[in-house]
Amino acid sequence: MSGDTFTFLVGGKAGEGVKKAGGSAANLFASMGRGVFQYDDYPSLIRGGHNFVSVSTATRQITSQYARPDLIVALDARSCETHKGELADGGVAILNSDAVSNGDGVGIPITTEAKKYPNPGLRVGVAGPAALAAAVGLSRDEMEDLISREYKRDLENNIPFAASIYGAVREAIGDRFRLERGDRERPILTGNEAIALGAAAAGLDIYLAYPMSPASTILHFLAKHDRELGVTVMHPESEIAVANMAVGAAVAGARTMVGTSGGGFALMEEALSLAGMAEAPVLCVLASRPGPATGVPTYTEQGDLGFARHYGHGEFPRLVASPGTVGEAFTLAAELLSLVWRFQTPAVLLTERHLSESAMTVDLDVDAAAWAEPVVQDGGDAGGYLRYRDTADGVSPMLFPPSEELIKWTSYEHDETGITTEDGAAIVRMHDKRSRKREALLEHLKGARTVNRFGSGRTIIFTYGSTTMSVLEAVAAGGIDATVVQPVYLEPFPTWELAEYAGTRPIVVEQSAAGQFATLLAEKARVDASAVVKRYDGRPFDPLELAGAIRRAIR
Amino acid sequence: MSGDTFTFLVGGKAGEGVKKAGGSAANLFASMGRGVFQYDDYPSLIRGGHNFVSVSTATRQITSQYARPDLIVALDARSCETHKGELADGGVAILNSDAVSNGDGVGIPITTEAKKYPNPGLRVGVAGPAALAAAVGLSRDEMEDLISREYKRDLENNIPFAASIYGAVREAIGDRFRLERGDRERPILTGNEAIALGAAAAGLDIYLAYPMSPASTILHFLAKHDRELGVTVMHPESEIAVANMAVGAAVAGARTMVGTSGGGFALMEEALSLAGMAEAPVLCVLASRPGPATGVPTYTEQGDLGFARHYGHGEFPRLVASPGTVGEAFTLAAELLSLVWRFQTPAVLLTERHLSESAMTVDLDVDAAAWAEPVVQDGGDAGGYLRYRDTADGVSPMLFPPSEELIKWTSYEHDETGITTEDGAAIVRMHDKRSRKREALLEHLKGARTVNRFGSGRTIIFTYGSTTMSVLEAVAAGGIDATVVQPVYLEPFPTWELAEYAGTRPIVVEQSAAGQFATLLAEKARVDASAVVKRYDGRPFDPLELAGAIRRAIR
Amino acid sequence: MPEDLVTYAENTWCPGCGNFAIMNAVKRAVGKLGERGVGRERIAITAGIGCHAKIFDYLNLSGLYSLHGRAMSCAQGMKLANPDLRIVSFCGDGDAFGEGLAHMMFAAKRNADITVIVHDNGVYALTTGQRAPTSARGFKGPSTPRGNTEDPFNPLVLMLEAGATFVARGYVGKLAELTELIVAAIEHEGFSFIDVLQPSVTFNDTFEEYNASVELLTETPATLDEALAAARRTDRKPAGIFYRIEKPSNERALYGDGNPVADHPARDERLAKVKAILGTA
Amino acid sequence: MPEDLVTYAENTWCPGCGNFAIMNAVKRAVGKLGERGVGRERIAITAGIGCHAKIFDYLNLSGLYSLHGRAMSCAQGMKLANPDLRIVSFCGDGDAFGEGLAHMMFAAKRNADITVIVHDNGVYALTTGQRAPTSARGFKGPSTPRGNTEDPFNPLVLMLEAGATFVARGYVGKLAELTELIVAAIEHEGFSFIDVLQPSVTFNDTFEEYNASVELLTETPATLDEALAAARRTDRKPAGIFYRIEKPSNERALYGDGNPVADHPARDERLAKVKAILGTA
Ligand SMILES: Cc1ncc(C[n+]2csc(CCOP(=O)(O)OP(=O)(O)O)c2C)c(N)n1
Ligand SMILES: Cc1ncc(C[n+]2csc(CCOP(=O)(O)OP(=O)(O)O)c2C)c(N)n1
Ligand code: SF4
Ligand code: SF4
Ligand SMILES: [Mg+2]
Ligand SMILES: [Mg+2]
Repeated sequence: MSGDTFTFLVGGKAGEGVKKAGGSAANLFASMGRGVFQYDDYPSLIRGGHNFVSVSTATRQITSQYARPDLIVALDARSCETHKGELADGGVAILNSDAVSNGDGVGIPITTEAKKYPNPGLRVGVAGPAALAAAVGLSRDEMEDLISREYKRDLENNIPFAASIYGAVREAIGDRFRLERGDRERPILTGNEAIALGAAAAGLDIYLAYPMSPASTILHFLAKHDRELGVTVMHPESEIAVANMAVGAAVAGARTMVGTSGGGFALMEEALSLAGMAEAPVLCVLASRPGPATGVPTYTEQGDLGFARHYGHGEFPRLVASPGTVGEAFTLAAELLSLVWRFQTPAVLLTERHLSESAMTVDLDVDAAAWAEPVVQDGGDAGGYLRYRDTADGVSPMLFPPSEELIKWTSYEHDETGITTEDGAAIVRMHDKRSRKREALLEHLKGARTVNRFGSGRTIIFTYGSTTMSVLEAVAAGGIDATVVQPVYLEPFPTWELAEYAGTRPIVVEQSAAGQFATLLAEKARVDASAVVKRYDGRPFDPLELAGAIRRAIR
Repeated sequence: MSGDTFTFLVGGKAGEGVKKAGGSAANLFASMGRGVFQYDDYPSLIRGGHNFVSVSTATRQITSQYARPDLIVALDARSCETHKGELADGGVAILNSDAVSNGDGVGIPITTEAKKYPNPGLRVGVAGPAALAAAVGLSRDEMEDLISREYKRDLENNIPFAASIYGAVREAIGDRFRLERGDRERPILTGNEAIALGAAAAGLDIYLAYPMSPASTILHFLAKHDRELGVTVMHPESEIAVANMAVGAAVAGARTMVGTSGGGFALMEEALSLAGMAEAPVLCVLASRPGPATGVPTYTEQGDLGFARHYGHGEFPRLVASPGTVGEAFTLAAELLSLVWRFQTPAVLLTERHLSESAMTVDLDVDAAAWAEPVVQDGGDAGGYLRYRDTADGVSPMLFPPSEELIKWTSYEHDETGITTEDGAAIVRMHDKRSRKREALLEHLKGARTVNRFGSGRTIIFTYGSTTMSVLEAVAAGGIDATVVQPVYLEPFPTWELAEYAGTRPIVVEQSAAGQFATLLAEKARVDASAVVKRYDGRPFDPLELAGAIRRAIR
Repeated sequence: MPEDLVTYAENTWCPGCGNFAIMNAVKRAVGKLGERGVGRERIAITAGIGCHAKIFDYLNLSGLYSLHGRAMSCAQGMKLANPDLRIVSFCGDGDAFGEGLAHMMFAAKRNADITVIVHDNGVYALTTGQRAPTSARGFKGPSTPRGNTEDPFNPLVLMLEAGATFVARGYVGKLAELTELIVAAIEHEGFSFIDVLQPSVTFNDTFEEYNASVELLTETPATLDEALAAARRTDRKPAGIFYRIEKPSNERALYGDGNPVADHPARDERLAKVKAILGTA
Repeated sequence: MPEDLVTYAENTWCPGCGNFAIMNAVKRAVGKLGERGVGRERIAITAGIGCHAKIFDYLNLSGLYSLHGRAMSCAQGMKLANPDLRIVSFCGDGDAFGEGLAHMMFAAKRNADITVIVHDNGVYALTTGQRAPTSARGFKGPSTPRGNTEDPFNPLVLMLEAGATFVARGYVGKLAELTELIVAAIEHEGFSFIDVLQPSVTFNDTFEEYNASVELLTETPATLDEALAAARRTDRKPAGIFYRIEKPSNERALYGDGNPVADHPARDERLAKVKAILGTA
């Protein structure tokens, strides 16, 4: 417990309710009005293996898990083995003494207790929140309330089981980690939930996706809430179907989003190029995991930056942006959906597993979310509707069937009507129209917030995407006097905002082996890093380790 | 006829034998020992429309068609209409007087003549070489020889038909364009044929492709010569099948190449990433056409540069190179096939329709072609075979089944054996191995020819790919005192060769609306163009126009 | 036959190509549908890439000229967005049974309410005559100069087995019947498939063969088995409706009488729903 | 049962998963093939992505762990390169009939000489239980919380219609028979398909249902029609070989007794051929 930051870790086998236990802990902290960050770590398997959830909390907003927990609940031997060396100073490990004989910590026979009830395998996870409740000083009633809220089914067994764990922990360590209340209870969201809700807030009509980690939970969340939100959700036969259906849905007038990870995104490339040529508004969420190929499905990496920035063959206006926090994921999803409708070109919301699947408390200004509106034909145009009317800003008004007008969207090079052309001058004209649209988009972005700056310290640190959360926490925890600069937009790259840094030698932090972000900064903004702090083992940074690395880089 | 450069153009409807007529003209010039460049212009249709072939020749090597022909043979009204204004000074147009009433030129009733024989529609094209033969001073016997060589079937009708055209032209304009002989007869190849033969020379075993302009003729050429060359050729159900079959073929030990255009390449992205992770040697030809999406299928553009350089999700060593001439296409195809086998990573031979489908006389040093050899297990390794042995240069020896050893290729992150891992340290280890392989590839390229320089004049002109041919001809024809710099390798970008140009303000010539090559130069080599001469109407540059544009840029 | 169904685009099909008849049939069918209350403004089309797909430019109907093999996916997206539209997708045999086979199979499986008209010429025509999934064994094209080594797919059988609820074969030599098939297919709620025998005079001229072998079905087979048997016939080429059943369409199964585009919410309404989920309403 | 067929990889299938039996059957089949002269060094495997595919890591056999839906394409490439290998491809039902459906259909059509074993659990298991192409209507998964709105594909029927020359159904509850099916499939020259009923105890536990309904075929149906009829049965789930015919494999049709890898030319030889085509020999 450094300052008022507290970290709880619960580990066990997949299928033992570890994730649920972690989520309950997060909800407990949030209900105390505290800031919460929840990180789930699990391999690509369904039962067994080793899962853990690490939940960090503070009375301020907190943007990272911490690697050294104050309280560990280890449900099985592997968790005990894996995490025993990680305890923070003054921390306590609660070990399932049925699984570990000689662990260093407080042994409680969790399995034996669970076996007193039916389905013991599913029940052990409940020990997590029960132990936590004891350690942070909840009364027994408060603990029972918590369990009742979190585990709605089978309470007549869960409550006595939890009570026995609660009692044993209280007896062993008392309420060692009493926590202060924070200012206000906030919702807890994962990045994927924030993206889903942000798009919904912008008017999303249709979400299409083929399951792929770590994007799948957008699909699951929206499928679960489809009627509630009024969003149509469908899971078709492949990512190619998804992307092409999305283009079809968009040209019929539906605000449409798709989501996938690297491999599925690769399969969508052709359809994204179609959207570029047809000028169809489609928003694609690319939630990265370590690559190449199948890579490491349930872990995190920022290895797709270059790939994401160059989607689709041929030349058309591309738009890529990446949120730095869960809150920003909400805002940005809405903003991008609105931009694709304003500029009629496909866009990519790039994020990574660390944001997609981590949860944190958020302050959302839902009313400020952007709303996606098409630029529509005003009826005043003489000579009938032209889908590709050659306007000053390259944006042609939209119209959707049913209509008496002829509305031709196309993948071929075309004239203003949308009929195929191979004429040299006509080809140039449409290239120029699309180029002007890119310019218009650029002008728009110049008036928008495209780069976040945090702090105003001496050391300049560049980062982007989910790594922003790690850097912010590292700077806070490490007391580093820094300015953190986070380009939100990555294509077009907001060089105009970064001109002041040209020639500086900042520290760059990213989760990539190749250092793609540092290269991008050097090439586009002529900002050459003095040091690139990278992590590419699939795990997010720990703020304290990162603070150390930053300090070493400053020296 | 400027200097000894002579340009012949034959135009007519698709299906009238225009292409054949152009090819016959090219063969005629080549047989005179002259340099030849043949450009075919045709829309995306099968019959009708407007096709033309423009063949330019000189006693030196010539690397472009010229827009202003010395001799035109217009088989139909549209050709006459389209090309009548293009004649060079002193040029002559031979018009089919059955199709045009009041054209400015020598009217010959070509259709009426053709109707004297069966299948007149197919025969009219023969008028092209017949007229040319007369104009360039071939004797009647030589003309008959030419026709017999070029049109092997139906000679009893073709010869008298050709003779009547020959007679009429000779009567009207005599042998106005007598041409000198050149030094030596050379083969004429299209870029695609050169790529096919280059890969074959490097040991190609299997070629897989799904038809797509302008890559299809590699498929057709290799399918036609499969037994002759000993190359297995197959056209599967889609580009996705092509690319994944190619990975399978490669890991089973076959030197494998695939070919496609932008849309098909987009579909291959995931498999290219698979090859990156599996470290499977696959060479992919990307023959570009104007995009995005379906674009303009039978014309040319350099709009895929950024897309091509960033193929596949995730981080792995990428390799992209683009030939500047048909001769270089041969050499480079062999070199790239050899490199993918040396470094076990996918590579892209990027070219454009202008090189793929234009033909020119070539001087090939077949014996100097690279040969693709795997780095094989030397048997001396202790502890059994490890597909991903962590070597100093990141290149692990190969072995192919059947073998007693266990050979595991994989798309997951893996240990040295090739078994899936999610362990942080193991992930880092393989990332580092692939990074070292990229370094090794870079070192190799530093010792190789990666940039071509032509001339040593004052003005520096940067170009790449098929546009190199246009620039070289423009410089020659325009008498421009220039150094033409052509990076052949585009990823890794040979900055080490370009350091001397940093800070210079060269002229950049490319066929792109966005100026992607100029951007690449600025970003990677810090070479900022003083002017970017672009053409993006689907047509290749005319050397004289381009020379003018370069001169204006110099001023 | 409404002449205003034609755009100003230059027609570049080969003289005598079977595609002309398909276009004529479509124009007539649109006319007939108009008489029955389905105006042309409610019909939207998609097309793949190939000779067949040029019909997109020629027809004065709104829609999306899609990618090779994806016309039926785009069509499903359009329908999903606005189920009030009647969507007709023009595909080549290469589009539908090569590059886009999986989309066809799944469109049939989920009974997406679109009509797919396949211009089945047994060849990749626009790309100069390579073998298609429906080409006969032995077919010589530039990718198989010694002859195709694969047996052809039977499109009708595949669509029947995949779950299509309307399956028909048309022939360009039977214009009136083809017109009726198109009308019936568009009127059918659910996935409608018409395999149109379309000789490519340039690359696969099957007019003679079809004129001799095409024979109109006298009635729609009563069962799936009978439909399959008719589809498998090789002695004759039956044409007409092979199969037609009622089954909820994909869109109805997903949202009943809803319509994503028409039901697009007002901003306040949507924000209230988002807040409700956030628990911050 | 050769124990050396197992690697050191940690097995992470759920206890009781049907995949264990498939792995056992494969190990036994490899043993039997070894006795018949097909050594394990001549067998190469590919796998898609999913729970099923983990078999790749567990089996001590060479090959390629491919992408989701592409295992059968990679397998075809391997066979094309070296027809002396026996290629076995492990696919999930999502791999084979979702993402990779077209590859399966074409592998069958062209009679590629590979064996595809589909671990048919009617669900996308590894991605946490979404509906698969073989899931029943009404199946509830996280992408269809109110129930799947599509009818399932019948894998046997699709493969029969696409032209597969060996079609079988196995069941993990019938290990000896499954072993024999795998041996027969690998020995068959041409495209061999085994749909293995594989309950996912976690997401789609069909053990009881299958134990009650699976019934061994007493003999291989004599005709395609009979095979189709057997494959369509819903009252019982017949298991065994449904169809087996002789037909030239894709590789033989392409190059007869050739072998691209084994026939790889010497450099001089190849250069001479290139020069001959160039006319500069
Ligand atoms: C992804 C992709 N691959 C290949 C092509 C090239 N291509 C254009 S049309 C076509 C096939 C044409 O065959 P079919 O669908 O039967 O149409 P047809 O021309 O016979 O009417 C192909 C392969 C393409 N446009 N896109
Ligand atoms: C292109 C792509 N899309 C999606 C995924 C995610 N994914 C992994 S396995 C899988 C499906 C698993 O289902 P199935 O093939 O039936 O295998 P099972 O797990 O049931 O054995 C999916 C969708 C992927 N790896 N690649
Ligand atoms: S090539 Fe064939 S399909 Fe294409 S337009 Fe000509 S005849 Fe018709
Ligand atoms: S989730 Fe299902 S298929 Fe996967 S290992 Fe568990 S029981 Fe087997
Ligand atoms: Mg066709
Ligand atoms: Mg499955």
